[in-house]
Amino acid sequence: MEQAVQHLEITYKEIVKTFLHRKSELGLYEAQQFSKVLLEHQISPEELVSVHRAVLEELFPAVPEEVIDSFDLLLEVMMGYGLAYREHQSLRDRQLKLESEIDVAADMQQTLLPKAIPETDCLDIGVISVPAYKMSGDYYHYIKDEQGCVGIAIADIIGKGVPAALCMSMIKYAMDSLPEQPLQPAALLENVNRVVEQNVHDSMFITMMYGSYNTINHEFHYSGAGHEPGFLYRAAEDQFKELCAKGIVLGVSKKPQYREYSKKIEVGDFIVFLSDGVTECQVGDRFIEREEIVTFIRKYMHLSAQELADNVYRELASLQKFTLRDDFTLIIIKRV
Amino acid sequence: MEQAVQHLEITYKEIVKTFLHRKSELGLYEAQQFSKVLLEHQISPEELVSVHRAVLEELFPAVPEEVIDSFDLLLEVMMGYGLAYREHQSLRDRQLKLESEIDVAADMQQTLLPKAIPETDCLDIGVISVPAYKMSGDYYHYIKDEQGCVGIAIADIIGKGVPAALCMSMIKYAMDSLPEQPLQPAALLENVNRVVEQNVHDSMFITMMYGSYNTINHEFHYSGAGHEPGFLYRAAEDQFKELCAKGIVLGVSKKPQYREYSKKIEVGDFIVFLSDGVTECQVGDRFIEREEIVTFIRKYMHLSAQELADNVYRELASLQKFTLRDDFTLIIIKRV
Amino acid sequence: METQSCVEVKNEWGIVAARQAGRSLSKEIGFGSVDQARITTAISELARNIYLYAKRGEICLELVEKPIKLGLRKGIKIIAKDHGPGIPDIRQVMVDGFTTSGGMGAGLPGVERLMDDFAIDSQKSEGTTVTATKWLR
Amino acid sequence: METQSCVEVKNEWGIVAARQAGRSLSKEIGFGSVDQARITTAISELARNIYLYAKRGEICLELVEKPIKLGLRKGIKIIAKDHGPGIPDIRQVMVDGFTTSGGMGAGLPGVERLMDDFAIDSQKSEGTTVTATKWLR
Ligand SMILES: [Mn+2]
Ligand SMILES: [Mn+2]
Ligand SMILES: [Mn+2]
Ligand SMILES: [Mn+2]
Repeated sequence: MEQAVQHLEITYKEIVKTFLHRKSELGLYEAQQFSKVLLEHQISPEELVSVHRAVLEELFPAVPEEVIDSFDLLLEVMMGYGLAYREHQSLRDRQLKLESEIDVAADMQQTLLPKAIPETDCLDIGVISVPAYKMSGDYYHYIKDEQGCVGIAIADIIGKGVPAALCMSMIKYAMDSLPEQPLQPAALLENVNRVVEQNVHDSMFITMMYGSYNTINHEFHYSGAGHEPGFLYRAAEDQFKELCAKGIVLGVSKKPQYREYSKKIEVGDFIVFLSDGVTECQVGDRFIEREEIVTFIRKYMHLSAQELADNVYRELASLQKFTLRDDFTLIIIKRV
Repeated sequence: MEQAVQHLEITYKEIVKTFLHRKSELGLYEAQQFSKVLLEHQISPEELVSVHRAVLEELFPAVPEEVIDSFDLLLEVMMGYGLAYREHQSLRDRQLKLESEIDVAADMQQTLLPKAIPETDCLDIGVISVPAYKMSGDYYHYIKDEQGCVGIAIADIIGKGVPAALCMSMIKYAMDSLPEQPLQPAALLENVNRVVEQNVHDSMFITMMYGSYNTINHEFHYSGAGHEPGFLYRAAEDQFKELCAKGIVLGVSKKPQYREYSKKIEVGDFIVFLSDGVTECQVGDRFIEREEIVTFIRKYMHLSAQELADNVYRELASLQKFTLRDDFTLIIIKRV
Repeated sequence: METQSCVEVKNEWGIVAARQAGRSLSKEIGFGSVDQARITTAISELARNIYLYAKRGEICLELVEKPIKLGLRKGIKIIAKDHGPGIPDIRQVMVDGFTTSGGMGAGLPGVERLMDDFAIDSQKSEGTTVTATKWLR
Repeated sequence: METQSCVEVKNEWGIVAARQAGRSLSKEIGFGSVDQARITTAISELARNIYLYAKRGEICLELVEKPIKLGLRKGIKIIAKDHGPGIPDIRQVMVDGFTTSGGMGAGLPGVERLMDDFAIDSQKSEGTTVTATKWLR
């Protein structure tokens, strides 16, 4: 360390001499490169001030003593920055550790999501789910039963980051502990609500939407718990309809009753489930309108469900300069 | 900002003048206080260098031009520290946000632990569980059934921090989804293993110990899944015995068989369950021995179970200067 | 507004030339010596990024103006363009980039902190364009 | 070793006196000017902590020595003692204390970073003792 500083003093003296001789931009560029070396060696800024003083004393022996003494003061003031600099180093170590922990946790969280899309003859399903930061508070799930029904769940924990992720894992286990026989959407939400109500911190709320697609008669039954409405595209009319399902958010009421809705789905129709991270996309000072989302969906709806989802995400993410303010989940269920 | 800097320049000039006049420690103390003001105003260090140069120019008009010019170079090198300083500010903001997220998550996690100790006539139970950092990878739980059995579970996720906490929540839901009728220790571990095996990331392992205390015949049945052995204190012999239970850690094998052990517990005896954070307590360069833990337990065993646990924690934490290297959980079950 | 001047960057001389152009223009516009150094550092980081990762590109500088309550506010706009490999994950670089961590784009968060406005556009194997502006106060 | 000298801290003059004593002793021991400033800053932070939160206390300074491969290594040991309210959660202060965050004990992580050895002992309403040593290299 002492040696390193001595060595740096020699280098710095050369840089100062060359610069004072030629006063060129090259000298200043060298100074900037030198600054990087100092940071690499974790030299504190007060050390730099001391080196500067020593170099001045050597180069200009005639400089008034008071000018040299003034560096004592500069060094003293620089100590504050020296402390901030040291703090920065330890903060960075802690941050790297924390970030790598969160990377592992985010990885674990990914394993909670379904690995494959259920295969059926009549449905083309696509999904994209991107956390605003590393851990997500959005959740989705598929259930395929022997009766030919495909269940699709989407949930959004109000809140983001680590607490939301912890809560999201609970939804997963709540879904896992459901009775074996398939449940109708309203009954399923009532069941999940019971688990949430018992286990979740009072400050956490969860919105959810669950739909069950009957691949035999093509009826789609769905219920919602305070969740962002989806869309239903009607091919015959070439129109998008809102897919609303009223119901209280999970975890608030002990015995809520959820209403069940149903739609007949025709060939070419498709259902869109989304989280509010899709619709509450902020561009500059304004929020994007639901109609604009529809415009994007329309732009890509000739593609497969997965490509449609991917492209809509890409457009919206690029509008927001790749800084998502909320977790983003979009599910497309096309009858083919 | 420009104004703030101008104002600071005047203050700094006064400090420099007074200091050069008297060369006293008071002047340097003022410089240090001034440094705090700069940091409060988020003034970058390169700004300080520029202010210093301006003050020198004013105070010593006769100073050689080259000395003044040398500050161009110092300023340029200081830019690197200026960048580090700005980075520090944004890192701090991010870290504060992350920490407050983790605070909320840690708070949520606390709600996963049992709120009350089961009440019985013959047992005095005490517990202390302290995370190494904010979130814990240790878990404990009580189950009291109608047949007069009290079940006590302790589990330790291998790993710490956020990922371990996520995993810990799963153990909680696994326990919640157990069949209603009471299970024998071995069967319980086999059940929990099934959930863990299905849901947990391959890199995560969980050790667990479960014991069931029959308050009618005072038999204690227990099984373990790779967990740190506990202790059994025998009042009649005034001796501590190891409470070992062999078995593979959870999440590794699909169908493990756990062995069940049993002990008859007499009045004055007590059982100690612990996580390896208790025994792997590092003091300076060495790890503490299990015998030393016993010494501490003995020192406080005349107290109630809760006081005993609290005091052993206090002693061990103080030995480690309050820096726990692993989550710490200690449960005392005394027959009274 | 039309006074864009560009410097080609393909070696360290180009970096120094871009710095020199930035320092002159910012001085001309009326920036103080600390801000001149900040603008120059931002240019230097962008130019180095081009030199190290795209091999060649250019730094263009422009005097810009925007209306404020009383008259116009002047500023300097830096445009750094290259046709290099592009930055695969901009989000990653902008969030995780540390001053001293090295690697492609590591200096970008620093540039963002030194300047007032900052925008980046990068397409894989098509190159990167960074635009950064600092306004006179 | 026996040359412990103490300065009472009950006002800002006490802080300055403690700094002065620290600077002199560290100079005498042979520390360079940057290390002198670091040791003085550490003393200053500890003394200010006493003055602000415990109202009064003392800073004691000692020349210390420890054997190394070839002979002895000299160092300076600072002991800051008070009978103030104590620090309720040392773990909290040492982990979360930021240089500029203010509040009781906020300067302690900085002191730890400036010195080589650091220990703290605090009991609620009994006071705090901080011991910090820096070794001559
Ligand atoms: Mn959410
Ligand atoms: Mn949301
Ligand atoms: Mn653990
Ligand atoms: Mn452990």
